[in-house]
Amino acid sequence: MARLLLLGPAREAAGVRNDVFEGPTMEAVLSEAVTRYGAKFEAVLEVSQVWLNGEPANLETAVESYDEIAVLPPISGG
Amino acid sequence: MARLLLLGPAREAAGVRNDVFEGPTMEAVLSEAVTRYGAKFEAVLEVSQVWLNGEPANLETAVESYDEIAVLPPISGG
Amino acid sequence: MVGKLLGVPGEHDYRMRRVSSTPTSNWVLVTPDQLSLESLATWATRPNCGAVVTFSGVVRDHSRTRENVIALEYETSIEMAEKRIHEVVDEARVRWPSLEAVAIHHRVGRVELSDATVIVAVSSPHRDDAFDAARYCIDTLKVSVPMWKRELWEGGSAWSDESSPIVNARDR
Amino acid sequence: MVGKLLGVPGEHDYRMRRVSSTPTSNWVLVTPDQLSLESLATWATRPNCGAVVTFSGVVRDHSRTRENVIALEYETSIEMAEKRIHEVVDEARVRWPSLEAVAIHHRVGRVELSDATVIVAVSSPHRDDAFDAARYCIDTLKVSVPMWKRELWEGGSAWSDESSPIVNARDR
Repeated sequence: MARLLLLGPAREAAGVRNDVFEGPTMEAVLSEAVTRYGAKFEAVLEVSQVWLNGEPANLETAVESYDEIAVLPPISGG
Repeated sequence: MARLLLLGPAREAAGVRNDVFEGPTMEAVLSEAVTRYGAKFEAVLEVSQVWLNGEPANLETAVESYDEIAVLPPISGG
Repeated sequence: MVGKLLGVPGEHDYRMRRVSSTPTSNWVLVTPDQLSLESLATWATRPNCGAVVTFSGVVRDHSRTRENVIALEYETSIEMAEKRIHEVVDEARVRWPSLEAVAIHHRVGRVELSDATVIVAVSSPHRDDAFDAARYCIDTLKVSVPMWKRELWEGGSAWSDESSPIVNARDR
Repeated sequence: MVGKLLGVPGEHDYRMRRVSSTPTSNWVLVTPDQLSLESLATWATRPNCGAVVTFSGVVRDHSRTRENVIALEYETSIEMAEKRIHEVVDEARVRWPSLEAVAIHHRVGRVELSDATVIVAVSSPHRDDAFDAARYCIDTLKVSVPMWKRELWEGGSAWSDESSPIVNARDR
């Protein structure tokens, strides 16, 4: 299983900060996440970036066990 | 009498920080100062600016009693 | 845990770098505790450096869209944020090789009015480099470090709308 | 005594300005006592300001022409120097009207290695203005405020040769 890390507005929309998913691709994980969390999460996801193990990823990126996927809405630090 | 304020390298070359002079002009005061303090002071004066009561002055500026003349060598603050 | 593998906290980094022939040092921290400007600036002051520049971001009583802000609340992954702040510092050192010490501390959790949310402290023999690097660090942190800010007011709160898509430090 | 007539120390200035409808404030000090970055930065932090930038000039162990510097010694007329620093602050406020608090403290007399010789602290709602104004203040202080620096080393001392003719703040 891969771990999904949901931060800020993505965490709020999903209702959880951590979850686990099967691959095999980023697209599969994210569409399963939309099914699981609903429309509010989908709206946040649309403006977010996704990372795999700390590096930018896209929908085709393969997802394996122990990978960490992060959903990063637009940031507001500082 | 006008007061002469000698600062930094000008103070060191003259050997005094404060002195008093008669006018009637900046030129008269400064040439009397060169006579009084000697060649080392003259060398510092050549690269210095002079102020009268906190404002830049030149050799023609009139000097009256209670005026303050300052000799300002190149600065090195900060 | 990607951060554990790729990121190291500042103190560890500091010790590692001390053994090199040209000792430089980074101090990166994301913490729920109050920040101390004096600590960062004192730590950054080195006998071969004439200039120390600091930037403090503080909680102000208004934002672009709201008055009467009473506090901010930051959410992040601490290890992910520290790793990205290290990338900001590394890139600053590439751009300004004269930099000596670079410290960046950022709060998480709730931060009260007038308290510092982030402090950058940079030392260099030359003040131009210290100013430029400090500015680069805070400008780049704001667009490259995963961090989300809620504005709190009496009776409510909302995510800040002063947000931007995350980019990499070297793309700034 | 020109300085007594034209210049006022920072605390007095602060109290005077506090009664105005848009409270801003200057804190200018030339002193033989140790400087405190924390004091200046805390004083400059205001609830309506998101950014505080500080610059500290510290005694370093070398100059352009000399190694093994152990201390610096500054000579000035305190009242004349404070008056000219006030002119730097006034000109900064003309150029960056968003500035909130501006504090500039400068040491006179002997200053030991790694101690601060000068500290500038500036607050503003906007960090760009705070950075630009802090930089203007230190750059302009160095060429407009009457102040002479001796470098001290074991067994000797000499005037710094990093000097420049005095100019006015608004000509920078």
